[in-house]
Amino acid sequence: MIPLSWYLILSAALFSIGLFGVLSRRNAVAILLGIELMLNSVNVNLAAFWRYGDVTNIAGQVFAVIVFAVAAAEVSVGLALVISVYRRRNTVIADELDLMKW
Amino acid sequence: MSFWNNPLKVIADWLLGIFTGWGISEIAAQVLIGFLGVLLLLSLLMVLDIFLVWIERKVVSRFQDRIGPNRVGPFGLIQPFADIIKLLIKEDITPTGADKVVYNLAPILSMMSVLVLWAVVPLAPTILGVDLNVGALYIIAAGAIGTLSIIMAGWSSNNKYALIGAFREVAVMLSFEIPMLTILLIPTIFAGSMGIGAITNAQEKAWFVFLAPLAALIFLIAAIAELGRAPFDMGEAESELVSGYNIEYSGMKFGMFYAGELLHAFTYGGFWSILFFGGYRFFGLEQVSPFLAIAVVLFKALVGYWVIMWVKYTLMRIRIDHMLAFNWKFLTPLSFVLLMVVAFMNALLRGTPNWLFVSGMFLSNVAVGWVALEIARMTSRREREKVEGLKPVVETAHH
Amino acid sequence: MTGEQITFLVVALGTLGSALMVVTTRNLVHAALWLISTLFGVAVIFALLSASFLAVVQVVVYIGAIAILFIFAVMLTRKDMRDQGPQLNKNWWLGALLAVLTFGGLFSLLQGWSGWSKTAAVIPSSFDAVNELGNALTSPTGYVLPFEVASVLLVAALVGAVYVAFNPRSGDSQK
Amino acid sequence: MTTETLIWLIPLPPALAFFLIVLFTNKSKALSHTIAVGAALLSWLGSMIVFVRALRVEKLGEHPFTSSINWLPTGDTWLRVGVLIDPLSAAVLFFVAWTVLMIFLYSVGYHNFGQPAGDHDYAGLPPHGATVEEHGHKHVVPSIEPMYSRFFAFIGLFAFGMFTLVVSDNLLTLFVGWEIMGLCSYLLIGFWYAKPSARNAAVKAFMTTRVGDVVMLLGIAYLYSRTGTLTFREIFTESVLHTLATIPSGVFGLSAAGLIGLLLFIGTVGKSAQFPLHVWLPDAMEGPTPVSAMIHAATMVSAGVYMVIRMFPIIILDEKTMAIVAFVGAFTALFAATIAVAQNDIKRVLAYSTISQLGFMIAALGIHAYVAAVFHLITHAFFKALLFLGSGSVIHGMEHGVLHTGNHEVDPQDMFNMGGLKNKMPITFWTFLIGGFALSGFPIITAGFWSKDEILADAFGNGHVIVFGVLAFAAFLTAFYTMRQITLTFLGEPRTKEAEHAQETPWTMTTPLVILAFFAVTYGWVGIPEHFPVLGGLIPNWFHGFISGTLAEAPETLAFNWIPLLTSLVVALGGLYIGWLVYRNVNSPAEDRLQIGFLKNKYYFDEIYDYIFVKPAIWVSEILVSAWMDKGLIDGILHIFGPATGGLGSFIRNKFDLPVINRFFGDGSADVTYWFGGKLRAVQTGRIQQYLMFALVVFIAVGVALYFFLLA
Repeated sequence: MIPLSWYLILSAALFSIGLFGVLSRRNAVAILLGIELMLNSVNVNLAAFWRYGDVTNIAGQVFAVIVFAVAAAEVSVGLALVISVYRRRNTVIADELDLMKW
Repeated sequence: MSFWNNPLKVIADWLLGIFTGWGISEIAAQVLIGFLGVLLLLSLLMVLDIFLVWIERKVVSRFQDRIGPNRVGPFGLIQPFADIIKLLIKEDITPTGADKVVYNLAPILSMMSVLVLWAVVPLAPTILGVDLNVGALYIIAAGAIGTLSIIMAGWSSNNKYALIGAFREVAVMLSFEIPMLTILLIPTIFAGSMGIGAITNAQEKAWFVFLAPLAALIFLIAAIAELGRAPFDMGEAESELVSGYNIEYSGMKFGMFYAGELLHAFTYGGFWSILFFGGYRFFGLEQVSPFLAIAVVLFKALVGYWVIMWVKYTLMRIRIDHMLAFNWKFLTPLSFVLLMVVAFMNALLRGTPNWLFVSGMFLSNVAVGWVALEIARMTSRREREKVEGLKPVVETAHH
Repeated sequence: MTGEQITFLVVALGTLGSALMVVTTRNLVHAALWLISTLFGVAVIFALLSASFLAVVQVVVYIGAIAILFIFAVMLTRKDMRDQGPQLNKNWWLGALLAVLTFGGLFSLLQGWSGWSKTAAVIPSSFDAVNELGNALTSPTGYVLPFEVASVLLVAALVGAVYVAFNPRSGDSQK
Repeated sequence: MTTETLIWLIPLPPALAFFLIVLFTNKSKALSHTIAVGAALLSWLGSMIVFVRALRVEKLGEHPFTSSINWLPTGDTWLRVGVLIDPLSAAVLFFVAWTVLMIFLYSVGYHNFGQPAGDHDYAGLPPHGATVEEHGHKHVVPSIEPMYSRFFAFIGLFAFGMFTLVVSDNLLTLFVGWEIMGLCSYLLIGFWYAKPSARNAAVKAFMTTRVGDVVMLLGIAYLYSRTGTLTFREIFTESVLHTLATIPSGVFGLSAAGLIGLLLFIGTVGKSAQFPLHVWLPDAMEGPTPVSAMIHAATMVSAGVYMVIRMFPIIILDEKTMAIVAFVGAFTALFAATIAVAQNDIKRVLAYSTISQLGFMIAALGIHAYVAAVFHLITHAFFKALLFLGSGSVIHGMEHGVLHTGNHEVDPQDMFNMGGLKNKMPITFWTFLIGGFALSGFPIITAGFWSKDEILADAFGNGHVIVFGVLAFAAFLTAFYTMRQITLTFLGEPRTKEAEHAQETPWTMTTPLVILAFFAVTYGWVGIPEHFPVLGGLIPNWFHGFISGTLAEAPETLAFNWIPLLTSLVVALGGLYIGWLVYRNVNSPAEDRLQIGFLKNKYYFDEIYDYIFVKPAIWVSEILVSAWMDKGLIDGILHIFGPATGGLGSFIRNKFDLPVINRFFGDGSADVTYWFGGKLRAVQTGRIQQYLMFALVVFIAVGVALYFFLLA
């Protein structure tokens, strides 16, 4: 029997690793990779709370499914933006895309 | 309960007795027996795969009006073994600049993506790896791993041809996954479950091909595209890409791609027959013995495989943009419409006598297919007129 | 230690290790492949949680579509694939600190929660999660509206992505 | 398929046909009418199956076919929608399905399908004919309607509304169907929208029925607030009815039931063109004739009567309401009949006749003659549809003559331009004759006799002598103007060249006439009273037994009485004979002594309404609201703001900004801001990850602070 805490720790760790990726990677694609990790950790949480709460209340899985859809939408638009930026600026390094600075 | 009626149970009980006799705990023994079962299935598949090479070569030669392998062994039956020996003793080349780990992982994944499919194949009423309640989705999921192996192979080879081939192949596979997934929902609607076992059981009254012939056709087309075989073999178009994503592979690694492709085609033939042609059902034969049921499944899968081969060796290759346009502008909308029509008809005809249900479904399928073809014909004529201009009306002679 | 626990630990460690490789490895294609490994691990976690639908969808959607998209994107921005410069920015230590802080914060917060070491109840045999999920997603008293909104979002994202990534010059040259 | 499912499906085909035609097949005329007629045929088939199954059920009134679903959540409860087939709706469904199918078929011929496109036809005007060359010389033939597909789309939607109304088991969906028909009526009356008269008629019809509909909606709302349900079978339970009958409404001393009944009845007054909201129906004749037949004779106006019959258990609860209903019905019956006598337009005569006959039904309801009202509703639908289609056929034939002579001055609808059409258009003549006799109540053989006789018998038997007298006189007038119409149109010699060249219409138009004529005769035979001399009991009085099952307490059959029978014989035969006698030699309006201005101009109702409602409304909107309030008052106020603000602004600038700010403070504040900006801009690195880090740092800091200072 696995206690709920294990899943929560796993998901918290996955989230933190994803956060680190988002904050620290230079490449925009890699930042999106980090975001994917964070979304996945959320899904682990949702599934775990569904399983450890009232099983007949399927809301946890429903939310997870919607997170899937949102993640797919986010990645498609995000990557399209990255490619578009690459075409115009010839770089995907986030730090070099600082047109909006003072 | 005899061996003839339920062989797996008998063997499992026997092995359990032996293992517990050795002092292994019961749970561990169960796990061990499970592993042994998987091993048995996989080795049988591998052996089958070897003979698929022979079948493929024999059939293609017949299509091309020649005899095929006939020297090694009776009817050339031993030929595949000779091929294997040749592949094994070839030099194993890894190109410079290749990503070694990925390069070596790709053929394994390719083979694996095929083998995992057999976990959900119901060979007989009692012989079924796992009765996943999401079996239909599982097929697509395994296909995703195949996609992955191709892109890994193409990228890691450090070769332009390989990369272009992989790109094309993956684009095709991703696109055709959509109509396939949509069509898989149609047997799901009929059976009320995504489980492959439930789908097979639901075909007791009528094979789904009689309910949804159009769906069966679309599934076959999408499956051929997933396989990357002619006429959708743009990924390895020899005349322009030499050999596509597996160009740098040699020896047994190439052999794995090759065998994987054959087994994949055979497996999709099997799924085609399971989803639409009743699986192990054949006029009550499956009730007699599981062995007969397995024979029926394999026979039907071979028939499906033969149809795929037939298509491959008689049709020419389609250009990549035509192929994708065909999918996105024709097959995908058509499968969406078909799904909606089937769902609607299903709700409408629920509870009606069987003959009415079957004929209503059949007619609605035919109607959808006919309308789709008419629309396609109309648009293609318009396109052609745009390119060629209107044909001058032939002047008829005055009298 | 039961078999389930061992399985969980192995998978979880594999998942976290892969995740670490995703954020640290230099080669972006490798990062994407490690991501696939992570996603696969999460799929196994779903299976452990008896959420079979989620597990399969995770493979179909994430590995079959999203990860492949990532690899495509990496290859289309090929100049950076072999970028030998630093893969982390100047403030990576701050990022690491924040990540650790987040983890610690979450951990300490959750630890005080009463359900921390809850165990799972047995799922009744009559309960079919896939069936229930399907009903919940399509019943008017369930989640049909969010479901539809999500599908509209997907369509919008699809159109937007095509528009954003479409190169008018190459589009013209085709004709 | 279960009967309940089938009932749900009956209204669907026409709706689908509407969408298919509008969205896809607008260009293909043949495809459009195939879809529409096919849909009507499907609905007809479903209706017939349901009807036959309904006949087989014993005590259908107690165990009707019904099924319903939750539709709209209203707090804790649901508004339910559903279908219901009880004897009443089954009988209504029968005639609706038949007439709708016939009219769909008729429209194909009426709009000249198969003819060439007109020379200078354009959308919004009736077709003017096309010139074709045949055997070397040119001649003009009828041309196809330019908006052919649109017509079929509209009538498809209309049929959907009617079927919905008939099969619905609650007032809500009934009202939905009702309003769909109102919309279709508007669209179809104004079908030839380039004609100003058609436009005006459409607006008039829409606005007039709106008055009734709004009141009816009030009634529905009041009913819902009192009972919490709109489903018929839930309302018509003893306890609910008892509650409704005992609560006072506080208006005119009526009970709640009485007020609800009155409000709903006003809806019927609008829809069924009863006095005083009758003015729209004659003008509605501007639409194509199938529309007149379908909407304004057979189905839509019947829907008004159907609704009030449906709500009969509520209306009956209050005697005052019943008295109003009886009065309005009887008055309308007589009043409209007197107008009809002086009309010259073939369709307008029929329009006033429709109003008059609807008055008969309403009056019958008002005197508790429930079954008689339903009976007359159904027989009337058949013969009035027949008459309208017949008149359309006549007009069509006349148009043929007009096209032949090329003299477009001749009005093909004026009866004084006709005459002698009997030999030119035999099928039309005989069917029209049957319809006309049915309308007049020609004894024994026609359906109209049996239904009208039953109303008169009920009126007499229940002691409503005044109503009886009024209705009998109206029936006399009915026979008179019907015979006048037949004589002027078909008998005698052709009065114009056009009439000489009139031609029989194609089979698509004559087939419906024949089928409807069949029903106009035979439908009466299912309701012959059992005590009728000689004939009574030969055919069992099926109709009475079937329909009375709808009510909780079946009304008993009246004993036979000679007085009403003799009365109806006398008025019918006498009216017909006098009509023939008077008009056999009349050849022009000048010779017609009944062309009194008062009757000819419909008692000046249009003019009165114009003065009382239309002119004041135009005055209010144009003078009061637009010119005075909008342009004068509101614009005036707004125009003050501009100069006022401008003045204030220049005041502040000159008296405060320039001297105080600039003089005293100089540009110090700007400098300070600039300096701060220069220092702070270093934060704006343009790097998204740094922004995210700042946000996170703040977020974590605030979170920690909150946690420790507030929670702990």
